[in-house]
Amino acid sequence: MIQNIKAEILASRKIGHDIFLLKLNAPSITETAQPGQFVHIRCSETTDPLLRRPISIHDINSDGELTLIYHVKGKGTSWLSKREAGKKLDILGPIGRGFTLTENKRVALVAGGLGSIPLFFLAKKAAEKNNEVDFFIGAQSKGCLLRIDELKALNINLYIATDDGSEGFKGFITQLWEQYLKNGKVYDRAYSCGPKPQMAAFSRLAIKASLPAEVSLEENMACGIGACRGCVTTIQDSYGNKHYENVCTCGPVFDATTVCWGD
Amino acid sequence: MIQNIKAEILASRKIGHDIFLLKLNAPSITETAQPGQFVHIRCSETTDPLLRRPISIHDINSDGELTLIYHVKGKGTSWLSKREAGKKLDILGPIGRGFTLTENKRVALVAGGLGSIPLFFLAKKAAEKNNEVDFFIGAQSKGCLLRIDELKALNINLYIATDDGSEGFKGFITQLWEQYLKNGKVYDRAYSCGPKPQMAAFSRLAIKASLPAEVSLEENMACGIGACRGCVTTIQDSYGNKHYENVCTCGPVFDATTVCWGD
Amino acid sequence: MGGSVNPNLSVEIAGLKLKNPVMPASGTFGFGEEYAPFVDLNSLGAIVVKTITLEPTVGNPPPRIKETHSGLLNSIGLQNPGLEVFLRDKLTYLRQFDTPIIVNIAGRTLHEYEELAARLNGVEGVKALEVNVSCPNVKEGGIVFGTDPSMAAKVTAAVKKQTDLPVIIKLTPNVTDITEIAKAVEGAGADAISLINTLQGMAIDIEARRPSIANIVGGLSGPAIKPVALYAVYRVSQAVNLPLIGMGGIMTATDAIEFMLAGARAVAVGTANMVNPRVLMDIIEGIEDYLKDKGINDVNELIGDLKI
Amino acid sequence: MGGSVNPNLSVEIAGLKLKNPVMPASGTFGFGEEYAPFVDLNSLGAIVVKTITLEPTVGNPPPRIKETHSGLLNSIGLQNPGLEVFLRDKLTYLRQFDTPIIVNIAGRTLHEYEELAARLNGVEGVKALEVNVSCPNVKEGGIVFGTDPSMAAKVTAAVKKQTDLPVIIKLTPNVTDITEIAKAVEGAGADAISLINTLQGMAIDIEARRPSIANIVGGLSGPAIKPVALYAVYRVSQAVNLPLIGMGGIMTATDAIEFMLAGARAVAVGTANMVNPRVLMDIIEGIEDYLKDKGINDVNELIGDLKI
Ligand SMILES: Cc1cc2nc3c(=O)[nH]c(=O)nc-3n(C[C@H](O)[C@H](O)[C@H](O)COP(=O)(O)OP(=O)(O)OC[C@H]3O[C@@H](n4cnc5c(N)ncnc54)[C@H](O)[C@@H]3O)c2cc1C
Ligand SMILES: Cc1cc2nc3c(=O)[nH]c(=O)nc-3n(C[C@H](O)[C@H](O)[C@H](O)COP(=O)(O)OP(=O)(O)OC[C@H]3O[C@@H](n4cnc5c(N)ncnc54)[C@H](O)[C@@H]3O)c2cc1C
Ligand SMILES: Cc1cc2nc3c(=O)[nH]c(=O)nc-3n(C[C@H](O)[C@H](O)[C@H](O)COP(=O)(O)O)c2cc1C
Ligand SMILES: Cc1cc2nc3c(=O)[nH]c(=O)nc-3n(C[C@H](O)[C@H](O)[C@H](O)COP(=O)(O)O)c2cc1C
Ligand code: FES
Ligand code: FES
Repeated sequence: MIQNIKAEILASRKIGHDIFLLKLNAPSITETAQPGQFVHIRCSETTDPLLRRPISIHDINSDGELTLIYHVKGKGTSWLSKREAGKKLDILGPIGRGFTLTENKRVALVAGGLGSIPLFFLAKKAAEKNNEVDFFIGAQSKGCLLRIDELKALNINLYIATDDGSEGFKGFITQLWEQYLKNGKVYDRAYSCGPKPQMAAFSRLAIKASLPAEVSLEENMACGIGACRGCVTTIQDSYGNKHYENVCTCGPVFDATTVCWGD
Repeated sequence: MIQNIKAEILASRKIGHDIFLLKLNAPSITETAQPGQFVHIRCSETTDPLLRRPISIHDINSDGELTLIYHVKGKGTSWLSKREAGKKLDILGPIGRGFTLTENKRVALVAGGLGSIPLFFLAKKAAEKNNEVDFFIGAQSKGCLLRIDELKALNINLYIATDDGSEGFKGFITQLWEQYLKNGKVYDRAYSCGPKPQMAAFSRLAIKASLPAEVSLEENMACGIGACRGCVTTIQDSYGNKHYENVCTCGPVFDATTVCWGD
Repeated sequence: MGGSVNPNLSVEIAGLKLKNPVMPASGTFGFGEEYAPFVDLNSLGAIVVKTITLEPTVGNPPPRIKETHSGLLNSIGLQNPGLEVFLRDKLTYLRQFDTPIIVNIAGRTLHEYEELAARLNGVEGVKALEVNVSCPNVKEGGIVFGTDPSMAAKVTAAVKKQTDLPVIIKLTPNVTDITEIAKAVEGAGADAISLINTLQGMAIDIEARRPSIANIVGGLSGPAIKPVALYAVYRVSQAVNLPLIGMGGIMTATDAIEFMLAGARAVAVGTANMVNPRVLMDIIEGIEDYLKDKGINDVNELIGDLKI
Repeated sequence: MGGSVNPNLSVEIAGLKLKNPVMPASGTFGFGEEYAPFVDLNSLGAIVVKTITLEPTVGNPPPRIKETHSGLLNSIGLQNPGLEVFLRDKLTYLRQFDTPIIVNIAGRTLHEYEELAARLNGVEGVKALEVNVSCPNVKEGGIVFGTDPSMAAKVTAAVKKQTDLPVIIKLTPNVTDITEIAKAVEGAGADAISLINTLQGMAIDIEARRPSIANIVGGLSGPAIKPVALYAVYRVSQAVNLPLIGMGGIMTATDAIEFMLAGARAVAVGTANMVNPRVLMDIIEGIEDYLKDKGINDVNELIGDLKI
């Protein structure tokens, strides 16, 4: 069940250019949190900004610690970045349908930009469940790669691509993944989170390879709990019939074959 | 001339129940600041709260330090109270017509509540100019008296009244002042700042005693620089003709005989 | 200061008794279920459900919402499962609570309003109809029902004819003179008026050079519109004798009390639910605290009690 | 990305050349003098002065203003020294700057508008008239000129007859269909339209149980109303062929660009001046930076350039 709690900030620190890590004490949320789910945070003491801000769950531990990583984009995240340890935050969570977890399988995680943040939690859980995890991470350049040390500490295989070639493969992460697929690498399931065009390319590759695949979508959100219908995305069934589904509660993770990527 | 500067916070600390002292580095403002003037402070990084907040100048020193004291009332002052030393504030000032300063005279200052805050600066300047300064301060109770030690350090006479009698005279400060007037205490000029009913009583006493008297008014303010006409108060000339004058630039200090106290 | 007795919070809207004057605004509270983890649905004055149309409505394409300064623009497009599913699934859930259910209805023609009213008449649990007249009349050139006094009156009369339930007409603020519309629906037999619906607004993404909302225009709600809403309530309260349900930007008990002082008998809370899912309960408690603090024994004393 | 050349910022409104599309909104910038310590008045696209009436206007009793969420309610009541003092004192000051002066006028009767227009015609330095039609017509039952298409058209035609200056009609948003009024004033010969004036609103002090503003109703401005203003500009730009001056809640260059994309040829900034006295210059610079960043050579390319 979604909890609305005042969670104490255990730590808040800058870990990259405009990127912050936030650790909260939120046992009632970590208790049930699944990879792919998010929390909805009040980022204001006044009415501007007005709405909560959705941030994916990056990691949890058994002490009830919830870790988030976010990019300071506008006024909400800017407010958030100024909160210090000891203060409390009003958060709602865990929210949404997370990724489908497998056991003892071969899985590919394909992330771009901040997409690696929620997939970190998935990679960790997937590895714990004895899956063979190939984590493909794309970034603009080496300096933009986040949490590499923490990722290396997981029992997974890491593949990196950068736009400028400053680390790993030079090009899009989906191009790198495609090479592996072409070279005969076989998976049972694939997951993606990142910019929309990248997830669209990922979906095309996964469908071509007949791989069950899931993607995590973003939409502007208001309530975050399925009541307002503000956050819908267009979903198509296998007959091509389209309808709208809430990203907040029907997603944010969707079966890649059902998502309409639009223009 | 009114300056718009980003002033560094030198100190910010709590000095009473919901009362904060703020020290800013603002040499271009202190250079010309007069008792009774105020600064207009942006108290927001977003649009709620939207407008600046007017705060009287409590004290200045020759190092360009500007001291303000304020009561945390709503969202603007609450925001302000959370700013820490080292940060900068966007302030406009000094603004307004201050008190008329005399030399080598006998002056009475009659303050209630937070009204003692701007009158502190006046008391200091008046003492420096060789006036004999009687400072009458009213408060709810002993605990609400502010800056008593600092006041005692000035070369002035201090008279105190509290509503509950926990310090000095029990009753209104204007009652105490009236006793002194009745007992033959003579002044050349009187000044007041405080709640409206108190300033109205002060004005009646001053007029009866044929004392030149000035009061400092408050009104909601928008621009603070005389452009919007939002902050007017009703002023009457000696024939009883009424018109509106800006509190921000024609005041906040007005000749007590011209103010319409209304209901 | 402050009385110690528990003040009366109950109010009556057109014969309908409410435990207290606080309810969710249509469309912001789903069908109640989503908020049940945060709000005791038994504690509310009433539950107003999302607008129901005769047939399922798929709603507008995304993006549908955009935050603005102290406001929210939305263009949901009345997405709802239609009357049948509502009666079968949603109402069954809501009926378990001891709270009157107010069903908000909208049609594209006079006839759709009539049919909705007729089919909801006598349905167990439904205690009043709120008529959303902020919809274009597809039969009369797309003019919004609620922006024309005679069309608003026609909808009111048509709905009234089909139902024994109290009929609340929900006014749109996008008009030159809201009191004209209010008087027209009063004349046509409305039992109560709720106001305001959202203001028309727009936002633009200067990077994409596109409207931020796919539908271009959206409805503006939230604290930004509170002054407009409050003035609408005040004016309408001066113009008609009907009980009013005030809404628009209510975030706190203070806001709710402002609406009651302006003349509202009850209040509805919309956007605030999305910011604070417990807000309805906070507001009910806050009103009670205010009454106690002021020594007022009955919330009804607040209604229109404004010194001018 | 980003061009290095200096983009063209100048725009033309009804034959009037502006250095750039940014000007203060009437009533928020006094007669310029108060802002001279903060803003180089020579750098502005134009200076729009506070509304001038024929005789001095004392204005409304205090309190006149109240902050609301992201907004400002005001009821100044058009306080101004009247035409004579304006011509003698204020205009003399403003004429020293190399910036076109737009004089905003208001009357209580058609005849007052005519006389104001006639007496301002040919006055040195005055480059255009902005006609504030958000005033009640005391001769016709107090209906606000700008809320009735035929009255708005009459004012426009009457003013046009008395002047050779470009006539800008400033529309009120408090109407059912702003495009109707816009078309009416276009038909009556208006040279340009500015929009929007303030929305009607109210605030209440629950401690005093009084309206926060002595006049009860005030005009709502500031970021709260930006979505309403932007949609009004967009709709009017689709409905008429006149150049538009857009305003309502502009705080930043981003906001100004939104208005231009929605169809405005120039923008006016009101409430923001009170928050940041340098804001007009910040906005001019910000628009230039945006154009450079996007490699756009001429600000005119932004006007109405919205992908729908
Ligand atoms: C399910 C989900 C999970 C997310 N997880 C993360 C995460 O782990 N780390 C991270 O850095 N960001 C994440 N985001 C994006 C994050 O929510 C936005 O960057 C943030 O809302 C921006 O707010 P702001 O006030 O700083 O920016 P502003 O630009 O001031 O926001 C303006 C408005 O746009 C909305 N908005 C802007 N971008 C987005 C967006 N991408 N998604 C939803 N609303 C948006 C805001 O909510 C707000 O209403 C996630 C978004 C979603 C939907
Ligand atoms: C010339 C002048 C000098 C002042 N000097 C001091 C001082 O030295 N110390 C101090 O503590 N306070 C002083 N005040 C009062 C102070 O400005 C208000 O308490 C403050 O604006 C409240 O803001 P808020 O956001 O905390 O409260 P809120 O209640 O959230 O403010 C809401 C709105 O009311 C306005 N407002 C509320 N009270 C006042 C008020 N008394 N005067 C003007 N606007 C008001 C605010 O500006 C805002 O628009 C002074 C006021 C004036 C006019
Ligand atoms: C997301 C959203 C959906 C809404 N849906 C409806 C609706 O279906 N029917 C209706 O009558 N009003 C609808 N409204 C309007 C609200 O009921 C209310 O009148 C308006 O939002 C003003 O109140 P607020 O400022 O408290 O939100 C909706 C408002 C929002 C924000
Ligand atoms: C304090 C104040 C005074 C105003 N006075 C006038 C006026 O005299 N004449 C006029 O046409 N508009 C007047 N306006 C309206 C503004 O010119 C502008 O149309 C409106 O405020 C919207 O813009 P903004 O949100 O940028 O302030 C006034 C607005 C404010 C806030
Ligand atoms: S954000 Fe309200 S339904 Fe998803
Ligand atoms: S606050 Fe604008 S004139 Fe005084």
